[in-house]
Amino acid sequence: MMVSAISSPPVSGGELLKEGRNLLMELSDRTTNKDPAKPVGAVMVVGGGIGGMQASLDLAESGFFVYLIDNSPTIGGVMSQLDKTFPTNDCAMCIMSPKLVGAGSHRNIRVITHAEVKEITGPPGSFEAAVVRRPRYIRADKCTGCGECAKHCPVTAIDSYNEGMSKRAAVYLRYPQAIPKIFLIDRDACIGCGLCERACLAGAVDYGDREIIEKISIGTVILAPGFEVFAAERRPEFGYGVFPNVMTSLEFERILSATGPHRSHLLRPSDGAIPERIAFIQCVGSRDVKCGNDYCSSVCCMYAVKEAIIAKEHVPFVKPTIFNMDIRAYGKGFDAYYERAKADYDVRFVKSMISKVREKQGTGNLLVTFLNEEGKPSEEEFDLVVLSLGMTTSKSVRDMAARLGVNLNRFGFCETETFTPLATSREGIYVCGAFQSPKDIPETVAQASGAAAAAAEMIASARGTLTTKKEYPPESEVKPEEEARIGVFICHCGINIGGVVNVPAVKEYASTLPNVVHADENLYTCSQDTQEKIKNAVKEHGLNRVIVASCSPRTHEPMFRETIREAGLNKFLFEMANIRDQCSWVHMHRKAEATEKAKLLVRMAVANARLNRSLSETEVPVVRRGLVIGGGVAGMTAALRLAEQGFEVFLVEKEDRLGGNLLNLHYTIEGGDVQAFLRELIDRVSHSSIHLLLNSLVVDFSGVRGNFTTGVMTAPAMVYQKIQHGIAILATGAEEEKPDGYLYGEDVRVLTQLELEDRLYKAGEDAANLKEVVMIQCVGSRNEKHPSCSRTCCATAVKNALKLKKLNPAMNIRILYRDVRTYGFLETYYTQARREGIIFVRYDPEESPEVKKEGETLLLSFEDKILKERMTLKPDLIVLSSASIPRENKELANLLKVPRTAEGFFLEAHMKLRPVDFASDGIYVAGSAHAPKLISESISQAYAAVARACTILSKENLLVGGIVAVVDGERCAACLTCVRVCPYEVPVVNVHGEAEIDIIKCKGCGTCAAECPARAIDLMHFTTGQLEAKVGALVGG
Amino acid sequence: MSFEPKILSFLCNWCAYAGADLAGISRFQYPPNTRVIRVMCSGRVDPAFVPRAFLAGFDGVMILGCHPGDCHYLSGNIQAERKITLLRKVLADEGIGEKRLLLDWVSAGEGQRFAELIRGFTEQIRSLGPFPKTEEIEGKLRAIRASLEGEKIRWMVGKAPELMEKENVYGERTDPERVREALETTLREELCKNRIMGFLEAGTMTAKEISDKLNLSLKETLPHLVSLVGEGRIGFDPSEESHYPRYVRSG
Amino acid sequence: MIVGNRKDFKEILEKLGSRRRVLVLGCNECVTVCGVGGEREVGVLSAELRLYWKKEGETFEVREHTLERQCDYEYIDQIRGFADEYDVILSMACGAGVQYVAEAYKTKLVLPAVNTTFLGVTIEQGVWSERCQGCGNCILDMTGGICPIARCSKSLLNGPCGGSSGGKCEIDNETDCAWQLIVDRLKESGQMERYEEILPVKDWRTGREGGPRKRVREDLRL
Amino acid sequence: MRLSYPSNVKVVKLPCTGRVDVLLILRAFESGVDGVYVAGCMEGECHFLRGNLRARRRVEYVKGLLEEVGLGGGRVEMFNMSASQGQLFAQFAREMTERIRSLGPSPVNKNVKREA
Repeated sequence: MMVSAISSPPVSGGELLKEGRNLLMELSDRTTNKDPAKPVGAVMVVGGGIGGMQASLDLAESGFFVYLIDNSPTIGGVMSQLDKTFPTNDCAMCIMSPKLVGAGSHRNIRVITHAEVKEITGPPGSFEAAVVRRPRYIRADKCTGCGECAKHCPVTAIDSYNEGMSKRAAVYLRYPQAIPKIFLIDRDACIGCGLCERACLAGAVDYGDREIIEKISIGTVILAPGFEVFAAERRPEFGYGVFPNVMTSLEFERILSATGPHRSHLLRPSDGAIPERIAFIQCVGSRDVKCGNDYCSSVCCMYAVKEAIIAKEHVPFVKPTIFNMDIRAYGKGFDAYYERAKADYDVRFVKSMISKVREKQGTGNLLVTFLNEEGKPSEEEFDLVVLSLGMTTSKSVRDMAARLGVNLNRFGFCETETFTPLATSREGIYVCGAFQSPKDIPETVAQASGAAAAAAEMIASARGTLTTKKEYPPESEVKPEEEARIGVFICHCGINIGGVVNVPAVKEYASTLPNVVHADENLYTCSQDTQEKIKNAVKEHGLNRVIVASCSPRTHEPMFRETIREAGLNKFLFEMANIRDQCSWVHMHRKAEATEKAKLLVRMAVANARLNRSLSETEVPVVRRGLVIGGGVAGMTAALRLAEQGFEVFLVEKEDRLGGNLLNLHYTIEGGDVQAFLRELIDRVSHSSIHLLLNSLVVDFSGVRGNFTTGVMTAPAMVYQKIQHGIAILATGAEEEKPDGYLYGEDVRVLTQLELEDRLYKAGEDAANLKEVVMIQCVGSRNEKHPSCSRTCCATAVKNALKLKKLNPAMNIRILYRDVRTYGFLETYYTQARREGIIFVRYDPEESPEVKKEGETLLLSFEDKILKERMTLKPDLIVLSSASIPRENKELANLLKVPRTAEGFFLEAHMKLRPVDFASDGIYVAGSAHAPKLISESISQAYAAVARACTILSKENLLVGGIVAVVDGERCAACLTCVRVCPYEVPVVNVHGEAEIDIIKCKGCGTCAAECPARAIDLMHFTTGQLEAKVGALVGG
Repeated sequence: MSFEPKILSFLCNWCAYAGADLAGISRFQYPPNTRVIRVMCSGRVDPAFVPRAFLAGFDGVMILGCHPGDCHYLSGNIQAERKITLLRKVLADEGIGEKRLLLDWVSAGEGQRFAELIRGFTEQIRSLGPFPKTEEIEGKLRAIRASLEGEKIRWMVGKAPELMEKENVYGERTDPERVREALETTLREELCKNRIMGFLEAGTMTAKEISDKLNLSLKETLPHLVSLVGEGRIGFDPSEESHYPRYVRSG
Repeated sequence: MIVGNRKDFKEILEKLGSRRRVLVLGCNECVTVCGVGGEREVGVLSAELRLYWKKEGETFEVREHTLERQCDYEYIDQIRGFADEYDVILSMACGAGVQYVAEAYKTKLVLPAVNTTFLGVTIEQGVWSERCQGCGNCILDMTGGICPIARCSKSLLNGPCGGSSGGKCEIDNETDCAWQLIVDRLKESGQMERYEEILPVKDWRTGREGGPRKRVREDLRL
Repeated sequence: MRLSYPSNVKVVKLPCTGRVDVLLILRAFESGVDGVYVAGCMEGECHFLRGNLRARRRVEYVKGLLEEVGLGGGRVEMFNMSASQGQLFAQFAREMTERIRSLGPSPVNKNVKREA
């Protein structure tokens, strides 16, 4: 029985459904937008996983209202089930909670869960979406998420969040930090006994809830429904479902997780024992022609390595073995993680696929048959087998795509073009994340920002029409002399802190400290319900200082400051004690000392908090103009998209023409014509409103986000001009390293992949009469000097090899590789290459191939693993896949004060939270300057940088100040020390003969305060008094 | 001297108790082994009283109420029958003295019948011998009592009949079989969990030791351990770092 | 400004002898600018004393105080209230300041913590160099603005002495030869004819050699 | 990365090592701390351009003061590391803890009498 409410957006009778805190009432005045020409300033994001959340936040911060739809009862997607994430081992929940809470409580994001998009009609730019909202039987506006109903519910049901390994009540909340924190009744399990209604203190249970169809008018749509894990039953030879100790990687992830069935104790299903020998079987449901998934799911190698490392951390005597064909650690920092797994955690990697798994009678152990190093079949016993499942799309997502008229490729993923990776087949509907192609979290987040930029473009003119500004309650005045009333909140962070530090003892200790009037502990202080708890505590106990002892202020201070600001407290009356990253995580094996240190860190925080002062911030106008440095594909795309969003753009390019690395490429592996695309891109850039500065170099850079000043010198006339702009995007790209060794440069028949491509394109015919070609992979990559994988050379090698084969099918081509890393849909070309007779031979770095020259003939010798002997060939051509290194950026990095990795690529603020931002706000990175990338990936990242930049450019002004240096005029001896010491030349001696510091310009480093001979300068929030109090608290007590 | 069984009998005030008095007035003789507790209605007898009685040392328990239809409170005896039948099933499953429990009806006028019932039941218990109080059976009794005193079972037992006959809160008829099956699953789980809590009273145990005591396969035991961990009633003994983690009662 | 150097810590300790109740008195003028006697340096010296005595396990009291100046009576008077609680006042002002504090607190022992050196300028942050000896009769007009008395090691009036090499004084190859600078300056400013004029013998009475000096402006006197 | 280093190390967060005041270090020793080390960005990579260079000079100056006072200059040190060098941070923490352990407790601590 369906009730359809046509008025859009609907407010019908008692139907006040408020997902999270966005009350529907506010929206009731919005008229339905029937006029197709006028774009609607709202976007519908379908799928609330990490991708959907990132896209929603970027859009909401750039002036667009967002409807975030998720068909599961809460947002968070598969990432909410993950324990830790590679390659940084951050816990998944800690990465997601800022985005979860952000999306859940954002004024301009309406989260609609347990709902599905039925259909989307109308023209692009002003769509009308029909959304089916399935009944929850619990009213969103009343439920506080307290869980009383679940406690009393007599009926038990299988908990799909824990992959069926534990039970839950019929009324449930998917996971503790769920957003929105609203329970719902699982009608399949519920017998309708009515107990939960009695148990509910908030009277939130409503058995009369019915399915509702809601019509919502939006401008554009982003599809981010994520992926579904491959069904392990489809590979019966591994015995999943038959042998209890064969489990899926997602089940293993749940077992490792603190909210998992065994509260992070690693126990195996058959007998609850701790497994010692664990086998990971890779490529289950990927690279498998038989079951139709002959693509690579890109993430399973890395999550297997991670799960092995985390298992080792939980249980030191565990011996993980990973059976694989190739380890595809192609991303940034992945190879270092893979090497560390081998070196520090002695994870064993066996290059062999598994034929079958049998159970050893009566022991629950498993016998795995595989080909060992010598190539002979052998069998080994394991206590536990984990199947690394690949990614597929779920049936419901495929059906939705059909309903919305979005084409899928033959694997059931969303069909996109190489040069427009974010656009689907239907105009106005964009895609990001795993639904576009299997990818990991960092790339999903980056692509989500990209999709946000793409979706915003069409409706840029409607920016700000539907969004409302954030009003804070009046700030309660806290006078300095007022007695400090401190509230201390100590976090368990699952077992991350609680597993090492005795949190209750620390809480007890905190409550004994002077001025501490309230001490409390929480499982996850960063979760939304705890934010409410903190706010209530502030009101209830009249707190005027708040301390959270949990993780690093670097990632979570902004969120907590926002929370106490919503409770009416000035956000600087807040202090964090890092008892996780700098205590429990680094003193894991010395729990007593870790607890003592945690107490001390809290004591230091309290000493500091007593002297915290309210600090006010001032509004500073934003220069609504962007500067893009680097004119390659990433730079041009970024500049174009910024212009498309209506902002003025300067594009600075060092060379005398645009194109960057694209100038050397002719065709993509999919067959796309690169030069045509490049010409069209350059054409569009030259005819747009973009100020193009060729032969130009950045020579100086200053200012603060929203207000930068950059000096650009343009050759040949050395014209110098100053550009005022609000944001900067670095897209300086990368280039192919000229290899040394293998006689490169000494013989014309030894060349690099780019040189080969150029030759094939220009003089393809003469290449046809080559008979023997050998390609060598990882030349200059994955060694001490350059530890990372250059990611694109495997694809390029396969591309060129296929082209050679097409020219002369009789040519025999060998590719000597260490790991073939053709991730994602590139795998299909690897399969095609093998099918067309291209021979792939694996070599170990210790015995890499040798190239010698006897007379005129080139001799290439290498160790053949399978034939077990040294082979020598006389190739006509040797092609080296050499490393991709960053184009010269050291001087630029120093000018803009942005960090670089050891290998010279730009270091982003955070691989997953802010993949395209720099630590200093307002500066972004895109393309190969961040790390080697394919063209389509560079384009996605360029869109992402634009979306992030718009979160600043779309604002009239920004808040600045707070932590700045202040001069006490009386004590100042006008000795000019501060004027000389300040790196930004901010202090001046004013007309009264006293030093003066402009709070807008001051960056808050505090050097002047530390050097002033008269001690007349102090840095707010880090005052001398505070620091001395903190140091004083170090000892004793 | 031969075994003298100790029997506890609950007599409903309006019928059975009156019947007992009538037996007295008519000077019918019956063995002195029974101790009587008067209850206003047989429906008042909480199934948890029975395992408590056995634990307290009684060898047999009788519950005598009004004949169906005579109940002064209309449906008290029907409720009693439903609860005691469920209890009987639990005792049977656990293999503990379901024969030591009698539920029957005696009207106010049946003094004779009352005496015969007492005499018959006493002989029956005498032949069964004293209640076997091994440590294992005591553990089971305590678990049964805890489950029956638990909220989940009491609520389900109360609601089950209504759900079978009338519509549920959604205005739909639930298939009675599903209700019974849900009740039995919940009961089995509660019983296992309470028995485990009993085992862990003495100290820490591994999953294997627990499943042996429950004589269930490990695969059946683990979900209960998972639920108990989930409810925070048990945890893992941190001091123990062996291959087989030991569970411990928490808090 | 007046520039000085902080005395060696060992020397200060010896001078303090057994006295343990010390008032460390800073001055917020020249010695602050040249980083030898300002509030920060008072803090450093006091910290050193406290650290040393704590190490030795002594009981002591070290108080830090900085006056605006120690060469004006009213400022010095500001410590009248608590000066007596201390056995010694350790003044970090220039020589003038130390003496004036001693004058104001006759019964109290006042010790210098700073060796006053010269009147000078800040060449760069952290580097000061001498420019004037206060000879009382300035001849800078004759030497293009470079004082041979202060900057020539031998204070020659009609230099150079001829011992310089590479423009550096023969006494110390770090120091510029004053006369080299003077000749260069005169050449640059086109006043070479001044160099031809012989400077008369200097009447040193206006300098320190004429005994301690005093200056009076009747119009300003109260 | 779950590296481990001794728990004797307690961190005070500053916007830049340029903020480290000579007196703050001396105050720390006065309050009985056995050792202090300053950890700043790699030279040339300071987010505030040259705060870490100033800090290096001040640490050298404090070493001289501690020698003068007899505590020994070895009790204070400056290290430089970049954001991606987690192992280096742990290594310096271990190194400094061992060095101070070998120097023994700060003599100031031996008989810390409250100032009279």
